Amino acid sequence: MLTVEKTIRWLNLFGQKVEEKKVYLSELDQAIGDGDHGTNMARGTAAMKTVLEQKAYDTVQDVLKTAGMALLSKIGGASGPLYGSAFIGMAKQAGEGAADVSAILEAGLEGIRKRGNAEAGDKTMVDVWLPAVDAVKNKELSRERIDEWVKATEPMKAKKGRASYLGERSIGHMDPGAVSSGLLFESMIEEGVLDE
Amino acid sequence: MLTVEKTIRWLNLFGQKVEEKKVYLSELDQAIGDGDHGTNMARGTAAMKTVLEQKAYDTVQDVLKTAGMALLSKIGGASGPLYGSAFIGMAKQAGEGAADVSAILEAGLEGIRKRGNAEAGDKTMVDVWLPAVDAVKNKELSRERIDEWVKATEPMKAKKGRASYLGERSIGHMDPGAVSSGLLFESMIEEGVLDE
Amino acid sequence: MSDYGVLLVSHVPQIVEGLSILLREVAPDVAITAAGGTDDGGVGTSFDKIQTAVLKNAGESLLAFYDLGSSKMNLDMVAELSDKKIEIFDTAFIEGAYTATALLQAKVPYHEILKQLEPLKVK
Amino acid sequence: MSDYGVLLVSHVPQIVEGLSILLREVAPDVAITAAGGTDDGGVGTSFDKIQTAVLKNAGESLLAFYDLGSSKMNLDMVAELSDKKIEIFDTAFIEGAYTATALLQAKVPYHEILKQLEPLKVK
Ligand SMILES: Nc1ncnc2c1ncn2[C@@H]1O[C@H](COP(=O)(O)OP(=O)(O)O)[C@@H](O)[C@H]1O
Ligand SMILES: Nc1ncnc2c1ncn2[C@@H]1O[C@H](COP(=O)(O)OP(=O)(O)O)[C@@H](O)[C@H]1O
Ligand SMILES: [Mg+2]
Ligand SMILES: [Mg+2]
Ligand SMILES: [Mg+2]
Ligand SMILES: [Mg+2]
Repeated sequence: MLTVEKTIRWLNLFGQKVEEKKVYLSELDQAIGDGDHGTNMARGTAAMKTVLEQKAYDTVQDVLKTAGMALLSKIGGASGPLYGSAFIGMAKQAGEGAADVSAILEAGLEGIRKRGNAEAGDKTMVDVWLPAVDAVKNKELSRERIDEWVKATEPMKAKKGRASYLGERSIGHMDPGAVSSGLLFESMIEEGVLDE
Repeated sequence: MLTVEKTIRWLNLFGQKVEEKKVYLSELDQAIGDGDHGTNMARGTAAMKTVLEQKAYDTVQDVLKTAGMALLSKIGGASGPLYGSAFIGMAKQAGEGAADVSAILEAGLEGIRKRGNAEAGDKTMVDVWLPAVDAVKNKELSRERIDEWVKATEPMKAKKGRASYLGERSIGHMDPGAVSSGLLFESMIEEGVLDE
Repeated sequence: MSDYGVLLVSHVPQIVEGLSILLREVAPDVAITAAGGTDDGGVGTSFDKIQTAVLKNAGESLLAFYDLGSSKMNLDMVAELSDKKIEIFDTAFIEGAYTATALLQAKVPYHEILKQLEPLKVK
Repeated sequence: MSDYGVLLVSHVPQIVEGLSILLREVAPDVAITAAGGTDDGGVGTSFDKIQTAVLKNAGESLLAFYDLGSSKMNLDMVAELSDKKIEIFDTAFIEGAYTATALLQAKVPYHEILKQLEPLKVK
C-alpha cells in the first residue's frame, strides 16, 4: 500500500534513476526522436523533487497530484502531459483509498491512454505501463519482466509521437518513454511500494 | 511600336502612377488581402526606375528584361513574380521584334498565367490583362474600357491569391492587382506606345 | 473585438512570433495570443505558457492551432482545465491558423470557418 | 552529407528561423537553408533571398516547402533559373518540412519520402 512517505521515497528514487540515465535516455531519443527525453525527464523529476521537499504532505493524493503538476509543467516534451496525466489520474484514484496500488496504477495508465491515444504495440510508454499494471494486479511484477517489456519495444514500428514520422525506420530502437517508465516501475519494487 | 525610349517613358509613367496611387492600392489590399500592394508596387517600380537610369539600353528586350528583374526582386509580394514573369515574357517576345506590341503583351499575359494559373473571373490582374491584350490586338484599347475591366473585378469571388481565403467575403471589393495593371495599360495609352 | 480569439502553440518561440506577425497583418482586429517553446525558451511546449496565452487572449472562445502532436497534448490539458471554450484544430498549422484568422477578421460565421478548415486537416 | 537538401521559404524571417531550429534538432545531418521575408526583413518573399538559400544549400537536389501561395511563385521562378533540381511540395508547410527532414535524416529513400508527403498535401 502507498503511504505519504513511501510515495515520496518512490518518486525520489525514480528521479535519481532518471538523473543517472539522463544521457542514455536522450541517446535513445536521438535515434528515433529529437534527442531530449533524458533532459526533459531530468528537468521534470528535479522540479518534482523540489516541490516534494517544500512542504509536508498529508495525503498520498496530494503527493501524487503535486508530482504530476511538476512533471506536466517542467518536462516540456510529449512525456510532460503524459506523465502529468498519469500522476493526476493516480492522485484522483488515491483519493478513493491509498491501499489499492493496483487500482491507482490502473488510473495512471488510463490517464496516459486518454491523453495520447496509444494502443499496445504502438511503441510508446504504454507498452510498459500496460503489462506492468497487469502484473501488479497479479502480484508478479519483477525487474526481469520490466526489462523484457522495455526491450520488446525495440522491434515495434512507432505509431505515435515523433518516432511515428520515421515509419519503418523506427524499428530496431527501444522507445525512450518505455525505458523511463521502466525506471518508474523498478523504483516501485525497490522502495517496497508493492509489499503488503 | 516599342522603341527603347518609348518603353522607358511608359514604364516611368507607370511608376509615377503607382507612386501616386500607393495608399489607395494598399487600402484596396487591406480589404481582401494584407494591405501591402501599394507599398509593394511602389518599392518595385522605384527600383525599376533606378536601374533604368543607371545605363543606356540598346534594345527594348533589354529594357523589359531589366524592368522585370527589378520588379521580381523588389516587390516582395505575389505581384513580384507575376509582374516579373510578365516583363520577362515580354522581353523574350521583344527579342523577336519590337514592332508587334500586341504579340509582346500577349507574351506578358502568358507569363502571368503560367506563373499564377489564374483564369478569367478569378479576380486577379488577369481580369484586366486578358481583355486589354485582346483590345490592343483589335486596336480598341481605351481608358474607359480599362476602367470597366478593373471595376468588373468588384463582384467577383476570388479564386487565387490571399483574397481567395475569404471566399464569399472577397465579393464587393476591387482587386488591387487589377487596379495596378490598369495603371500599366493607361500609361501605355498616354505615352503613345500603341500609336503606329 | 469579436468573442473569438486565436491561440497558437508551437515548439519554438520564433515560429509563433513570426506567425503572429503574419496573422496580424491580415487580421488586425482578431485577438491572437501564442505560446512557443519550453519555460526556458528551449524546443518543446510549456503547459504554463499555454495557460498564460489562454488567459491573455481577449477572446472568450478560442480556435487553437499547434505544430506537432505533443503540443496538442499540452493544449488538451489546458483546455480541460480552462473556463474558456477551446477548440483544437488538427489542421496544417500555419495554413489553418491563417485561414481561420483571415475569416474571423472578415466576420465570417463560425460554422462557415469550420467548413473551410475541414480540408486543411492533416493530423 | 546526403545529396538531398531542404529549402524553407516563408513570408516572415522568424518563421523559418524557428522552423530551422525545430528541424536541426531531429536532423543534424541534413542540409537545411531558408529564406524568410522581403529583402528588408518585412513580410513577403524575396527572390534574391531564395536564390541565396538555394546556392548556400549543400544539397544538389532540394525539397522545397513554403507557407503561402505567393512564396511558391517566387520559388518557381528561382527553380526555373537554378541548376539544382528543386522539387516544390504543396504540403502543410511545417508538417511537410518536418516529415521530409526527419526521413532524410533516417536515410529513407526519396520515393518513400514522396509517398509519406502525399497525405500532407493541402494546397
Ligand atoms: N501519443 C503517445 N502516447 C503515449 N506515449 C507517447 C505518445 N507520444 C509520445 N509518447 C512517449 O513519449 C516519449 C517521448 O518523450 P519526449 O522525448 O520527452 O517528448 P518529445 O517527443 O516531445 O520530444 C516517447 O518515447 C513515447 O514513449
Ligand atoms: N495566382 C495569381 N494569379 C494572378 N494574379 C494573382 C495571383 N495571386 C495574386 N495575384 C494578384 O496579386 C495581387 C496581390 O499582390 P500583392 O498584394 O503585392 O501580393 P501579396 O498578396 O503577396 O501581398 C492580387 O490583387 C492579384 O491581382
Ligand atoms: Mg524527445
Ligand atoms: Mg522534444
Ligand atoms: Mg498584398
Ligand atoms: Mg504581402
